[in-house]
Amino acid sequence: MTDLSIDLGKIQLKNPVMTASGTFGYGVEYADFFPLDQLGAVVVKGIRMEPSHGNPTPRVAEVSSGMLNAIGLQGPGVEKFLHGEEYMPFLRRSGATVIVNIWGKTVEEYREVAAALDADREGIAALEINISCPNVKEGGVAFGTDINLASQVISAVRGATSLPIITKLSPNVTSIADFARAAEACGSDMVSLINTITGMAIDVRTRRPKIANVTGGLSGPAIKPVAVRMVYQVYKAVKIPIIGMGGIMTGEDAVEFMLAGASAVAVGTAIFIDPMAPIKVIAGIREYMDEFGIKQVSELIGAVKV
Amino acid sequence: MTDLSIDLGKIQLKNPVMTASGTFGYGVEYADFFPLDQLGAVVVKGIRMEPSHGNPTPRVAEVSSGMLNAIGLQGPGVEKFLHGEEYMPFLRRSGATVIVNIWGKTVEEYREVAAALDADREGIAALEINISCPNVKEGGVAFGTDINLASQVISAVRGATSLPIITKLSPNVTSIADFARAAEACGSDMVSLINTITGMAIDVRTRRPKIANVTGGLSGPAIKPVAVRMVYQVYKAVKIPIIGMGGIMTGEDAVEFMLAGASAVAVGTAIFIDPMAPIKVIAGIREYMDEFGIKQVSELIGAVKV
Amino acid sequence: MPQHGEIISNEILKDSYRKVVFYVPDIAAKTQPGQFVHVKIANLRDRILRRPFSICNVTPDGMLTVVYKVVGSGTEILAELPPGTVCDLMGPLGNPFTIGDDDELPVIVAGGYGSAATYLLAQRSPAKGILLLGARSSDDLILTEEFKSAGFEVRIATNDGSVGHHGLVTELVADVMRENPKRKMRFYGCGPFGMLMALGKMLTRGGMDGELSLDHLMCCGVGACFACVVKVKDESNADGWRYARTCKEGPVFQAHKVYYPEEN
Amino acid sequence: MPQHGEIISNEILKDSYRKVVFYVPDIAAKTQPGQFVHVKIANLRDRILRRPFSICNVTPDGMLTVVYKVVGSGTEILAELPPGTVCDLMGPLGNPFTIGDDDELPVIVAGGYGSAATYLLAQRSPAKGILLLGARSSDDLILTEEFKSAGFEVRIATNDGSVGHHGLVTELVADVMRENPKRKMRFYGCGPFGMLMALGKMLTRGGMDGELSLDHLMCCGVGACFACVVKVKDESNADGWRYARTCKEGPVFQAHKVYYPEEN
Ligand SMILES: Cc1cc2nc3c(=O)[nH]c(=O)nc-3n(C[C@H](O)[C@H](O)[C@H](O)COP(=O)(O)OP(=O)(O)OC[C@H]3O[C@@H](n4cnc5c(N)ncnc54)[C@H](O)[C@@H]3O)c2cc1C
Ligand SMILES: Cc1cc2nc3c(=O)[nH]c(=O)nc-3n(C[C@H](O)[C@H](O)[C@H](O)COP(=O)(O)OP(=O)(O)OC[C@H]3O[C@@H](n4cnc5c(N)ncnc54)[C@H](O)[C@@H]3O)c2cc1C
Ligand SMILES: Cc1cc2nc3c(=O)[nH]c(=O)nc-3n(C[C@H](O)[C@H](O)[C@H](O)COP(=O)(O)O)c2cc1C
Ligand SMILES: Cc1cc2nc3c(=O)[nH]c(=O)nc-3n(C[C@H](O)[C@H](O)[C@H](O)COP(=O)(O)O)c2cc1C
Ligand code: FES
Ligand code: FES
Repeated sequence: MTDLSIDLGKIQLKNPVMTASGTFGYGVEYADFFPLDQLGAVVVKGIRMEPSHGNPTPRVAEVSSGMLNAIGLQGPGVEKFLHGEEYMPFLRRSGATVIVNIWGKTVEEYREVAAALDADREGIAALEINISCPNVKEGGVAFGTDINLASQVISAVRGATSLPIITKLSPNVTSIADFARAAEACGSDMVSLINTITGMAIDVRTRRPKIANVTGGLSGPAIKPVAVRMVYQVYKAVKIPIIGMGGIMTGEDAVEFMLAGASAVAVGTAIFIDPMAPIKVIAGIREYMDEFGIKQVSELIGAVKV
Repeated sequence: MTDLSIDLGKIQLKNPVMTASGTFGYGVEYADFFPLDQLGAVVVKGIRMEPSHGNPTPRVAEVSSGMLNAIGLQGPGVEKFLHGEEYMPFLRRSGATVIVNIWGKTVEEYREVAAALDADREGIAALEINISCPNVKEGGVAFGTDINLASQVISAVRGATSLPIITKLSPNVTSIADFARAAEACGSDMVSLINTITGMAIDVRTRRPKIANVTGGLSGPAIKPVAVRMVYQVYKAVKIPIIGMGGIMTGEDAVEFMLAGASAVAVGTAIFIDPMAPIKVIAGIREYMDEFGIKQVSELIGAVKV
Repeated sequence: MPQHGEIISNEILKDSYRKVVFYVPDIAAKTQPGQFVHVKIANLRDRILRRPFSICNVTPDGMLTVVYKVVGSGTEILAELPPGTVCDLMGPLGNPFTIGDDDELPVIVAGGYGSAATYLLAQRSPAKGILLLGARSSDDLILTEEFKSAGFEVRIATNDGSVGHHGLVTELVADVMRENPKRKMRFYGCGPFGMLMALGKMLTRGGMDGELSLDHLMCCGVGACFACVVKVKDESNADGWRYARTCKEGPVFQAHKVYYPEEN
Repeated sequence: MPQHGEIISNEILKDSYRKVVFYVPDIAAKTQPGQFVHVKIANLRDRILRRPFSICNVTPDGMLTVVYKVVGSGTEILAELPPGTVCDLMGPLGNPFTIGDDDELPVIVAGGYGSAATYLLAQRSPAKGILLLGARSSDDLILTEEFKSAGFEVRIATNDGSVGHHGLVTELVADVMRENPKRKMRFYGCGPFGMLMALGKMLTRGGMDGELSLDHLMCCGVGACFACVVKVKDESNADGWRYARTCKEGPVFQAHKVYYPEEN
C-alpha cells in the first residue's frame, strides 16, 4: 500500500498536497468540484484585521507559461472570516484541514490577526504568515525582503499563538536561505516557498502596464525552476519542514519539489487552468510511487542525487 | 523615414538590437545566416585570461517557456580570442560593432582581461563586464550579488581601459537598482540586464538534476516579466543607458523593454529557436514604429505610461 | 467538473467574428441566458489560462454555441481548431439574466459581442421586444437576422453612421422610452464597459432599473481569485462601494447596484 | 537559413519508432551521410527549443526522411502532426561520415536510432558491407530490411537474446575482424554513448581507427552555445583534452581523437 500521509512535525496531513493561498479562494468556491477533505490542506486567501478592497483593475495578465497578478489581498477581514457563513464556518463543516494565510500592514497587525485566530482556533490547523506579497505597499514584501522586519513579524506571531506557524518566504531576495534560517530561529514551525516573483508586462499598443498596480507577481510553470532551486537551497539551510510551490501542474512536478527537499507542496495557478489539478496531483504522486515502488511518500523528501 | 539609430553615450548603434552574450558564440557561427553588420552590435561569449573547459555535461535543460544552462563559460582565453582566426580577426573583417563580454575568477583577472583587450582594441566598441554568471563557482555571480565585490570589479576594469564599459547585472538580488547605482558610481558607462535567474530541474525518474552543475541559469520567455520589471526599476534609479534583455522573441518584446526604460536590447535564447530572430526583431521594431508613426526609436525609451 | 466539449463546427460568422458549436450536453442542459463557459482552448501553447465566452445558444440535443471575435492569441488558435477537436469547458458559470413576464417589453441594449450574449435571452423571453444594437460600423453588427427570427425588432446605431442611427446606442434608449410611455419595460445591457456605465446611469437616474452584464478579464471563473472585480455599491462599507467578482456575483448585476465612475 | 519543411507522411515504423518525410529540397540536395537537421516542431507549446534528428535518407526530388523514437514531449507532438503540417528545419548540419573507397569493407556498428543515422551512408558506400546492429530486444531493431536491400549483410545482437547474438553488439566486431584478416575495413559507429565509447576503445587499442557519431543534448545546433560538448584529446591543453562541440566539430569524430572516460 502506498502511504501518502505526511508528518509536518506539529501537523499531520493525509497527503502532501495543499492549495496555494489566494488561488483557491476560501475553499467554498471549489466545493462543487471535489470534497475539500481530499486535500492535504486548504490554505485560504490572505486575511488581515480589516476588510480590504485590494488593488484597482486590471489585476491579472497572462504571460508565457504563467501569469502576473496584483490582486492586492482583497478580503473580508478577520471577524467576517471567522463568522461569515461562507468562510470559516463552512470550512469547519467541510472537514478540511485548514491553514489560514495572514498578513498585516504593521507588525502589530500581524500579531493581532494571529491572536484573533488563536482565540477562535477550532478547525484551524496552522497559520501561514505571508511576508511576501509583492502587491501591497505596506506589509507584504517589504517585510519579506528585510530580514529584521521579517524576524519581528514572525516573533510577534509566535508570541500571539500556540498554533503551528508557517512562514511564507519571498523569492525576491538574494539569499532565501538566510530568510529561512531567520524564520527557524524566530520559532516558525515550517516555511513555505515560493511566493510570486515580482514582474511587469507592458501593452505596447496602449503603452500602459498590463496590471493597474504597474508590477505584479509572476506565478505558474514559468517560475518552477526558480522555486525548485530555492527549495533545494532552503532544505540545506534549515531543519524545519518545507512546503514547496511554484508552477506545480502535475504529480511529477510535485515529486520534483519533494526530491529537492519539500515535505509537502501547494498547487496554485494550475487550479485556474484545471480546478481538479490538486486532486490530479495527488493521483499523480500515487502513480509515481507505485511505478517506483515507493511505500511512504516521505522517502522522497530531499532524495535528489547530486 | 523611421530612424532606428541609437546613441548610447559613448557608442552609437545603427539599431538597438544586439545579441546576448553566450547565445551567439563569437559571431562566426551565424555569419552564414545574415551579415553581422546588420546588427546593432554583436556581443560575444564571455572571455577570461585563460582558456576554460567550462562545466561537465549535461549543460542545458528545457523547461516551460525557457531553458536552464550551465555552460560554465567555456572559452579560448583572451590571447586566442584576439588572434585566433575565427574570433576577433574574423569579427573585425565582418564590419560588426563588437562588444566583448569579460569575466575573471578574481578582481585582478577582470582587470587583466580588460587591459589585454584595451591594448588590442581595434574593432572593439565596448566591454561588457559579466559579474552575473550563475554557473561558475569563482567569479560570476559571487561578484554580482555582493555590492562591494561588484564595485571593486567595475572600478578595476574602469582603471584598466578607456573603452566604454557595460556592467551586466544579476537578477538574483533583492534590489537590482542598488547594483545599477553602484555600477554608475564606479564609472560604468552603461548597464545591461538581466543575466539568467538561477534555477534547477530534477529528472524525477533518475532523481538527478537535469544539469550536471546542479543549478543553471533560466533564460527565455519565462523570465521576460521579471526582466521588464528590473529594467523599469533600474531606469528610475540611474541616468546611464540600459541594455535590456530576457526572453525577447519579437519586435514587440523589444519595444516593451524600451518602453520600460531600455535604450537598446539583446536577443538571446530566441536565437537558438530561430537564428534569424535578431533580424526579425529589428524588422519588428521598424513595423511597430511605422504603425504608430514613431520617427526616432529613442522616443520609446522609458515611455511607458504609469 | 470541467467537461469535454467536442467542436462540431467552427466557422466565420462575419469578418473577425466566428461561431463555434460544441457538443457538451451537461452544460447545454443547464444553461440559462447570460451565463458563460470558461474554455481551455486546445493547443494553447505557452498561454495557459482559460478564456471566458458567453453562451449564445444551446439546443436540447447538447449543442452549445459561442460567438467570438478574434482578438488575440487564444481566439486566433480557437479559430484554427477543426471540428473534432476536443476542448475543456467549465460551465454554465455566473448568474443569468432574469426572464421577464409576458406583459413586459424586453429591451436589450448591446454592443460588441453583446448580441451573442443576449440571444438566448431573446429566444426565451415570453414577450418579444427590441434589440438596440450599437457598433463602430456595419462590420461589427452580428446576429441581427437571428434576433429578427426570434421575433425581436432590431434598431441599430453606428459610430460612423454606416447603418442606422449615427451615434451612440444609448441614444436609442430614450426613443424607446418615449415611444412606450405606459408599457412595463425590462432593460438588459451587454457590451463594452463604457456603454454599460452610460446605460446604467441613464436608467437609474431616470428612476428605472435594468440588468447589466459586466464582464471583466477573468482568471478562475468561479470566484476564487478576485481578478474580475467591478465596483458595486455597498452601504455597509465606509467607502460606499466594494469590489464584486463578475464571474461569481455577476456577470449580470442590477443597474442600481453598480457603482458608477463619476461617483468616485 | 531555416527552411520550411512540409510533412509529406508521418507513420509508425515499428513500436515507438516513427518515420517522417519532409519536403525540403534545399536541404535534401546538400545532405551527406551522417548529417542532421535541427527541427522546430510545429505546435510545440511551451517547449521552445529545436530537436536534432539525423537524416536517414534523401531523394533527388526533395524528400528528406527522419526516423525518430517517441521519447518525450517533442517527439510525442511530432508524432501527432498530420501531412501538410509545415515545420521549420535547419540543415544539413554537422560533419558527415567519410565515404570509403570501393576496396574497403564498410562496417557499421549501430544501436538505437543509429541504423537510421547510417542508412544513407550504407546507400552511398561504393562497397557493400556489414551492419552490426545492437538492441535491447527485437522490438528495437529497425531498418534491417532496408540495409539488406542496400546490399548490406545484417548481424544482430540483443541484450535479451531474443534475436541474433545474445550480448553486446561490440562483441560482433571481433568476429568481423577475425573473418576478414586481410581486408581493408572502415568502421563507423552510431548509437548510445556507452556503446560508442566501447567501440572506440576497442578500435584504437587494436591499432585501428573508425568514425563515431557522437551526439549530445543540443541547443543551437551550429556551434554557438557550447551545450553539446564531448571530450576530445588535445595535446595543446595541459589536461590533455578539451570539450568539442558535437554539432559543429562533430557529430562524426575520428575514434582516435576521442578522449575515453577511463583515461580520466
Ligand atoms: C464573462 C465573459 C464573457 C465573454 N463573452 C465573450 C463572447 O461571447 N464573445 C467574445 O468574442 N468574447 C467574449 N469575452 C471576451 C473574451 O473572453 C476575450 O476576447 C478572450 O479571452 C480574448 O482571448 P485572446 O487570447 O484571444 O486574447 P488576449 O491575447 O488574451 O487578449 C487580447 C485582448 O483581449 C482582452 N481580453 C483578454 N481576456 C479577456 C477577458 N477574459 N475578458 C475581456 N477581455 C479580455 C485583452 O485585454 C486584450 O486586449 C467574454 C469575456 C468575459 C469575461
Ligand atoms: C545529432 C543528433 C541526432 C539525433 N538523431 C536522432 C534520430 O535520428 N532519431 C531519434 O529518434 N533521435 C535522434 N536524436 C535524439 C533526439 O534529438 C531526441 O530524442 C529528441 O530531441 C527528444 O525530444 P523530446 O522532446 O521528445 O524529448 P524530451 O522530453 O526533450 O526528452 C526526452 C528524453 O530525450 C533526451 N533528449 C532530449 N533531447 C535530446 C537530444 N537533443 N539529444 C539526445 N537526447 C535528447 C532527454 O535527455 C530525455 O531523456 C538525435 C540527437 C542528436 C543530438
Ligand atoms: C491570483 C493569485 C493570488 C494570490 N494570493 C496570495 C495570498 O493571498 N497570499 C499568499 O501568501 N500568496 C498568494 N499567492 C501566491 C501563491 O500562493 C503561490 O505562492 C504562487 O502563486 C506560486 O505558486 P503557483 O505557481 O503554483 O501559482 C497568490 C497567487 C496568485 C496567482
Ligand atoms: C546558453 C547560454 C549561455 C550564456 N552565456 C553567457 C555569457 O557567457 N556571458 C553572459 O554575460 N551572459 C551569458 N548568458 C546570458 C545571456 O546573455 C542573457 O543575459 C540571458 O540569457 C537572458 O536573455 P534571453 O532570455 O534572451 O536568453 C548566456 C545565456 C545562455 C542561454
Ligand atoms: S475570475 Fe477569479 S474571481 Fe472571478
Ligand atoms: S548545440 Fe550549441 S554548440 Fe552545439
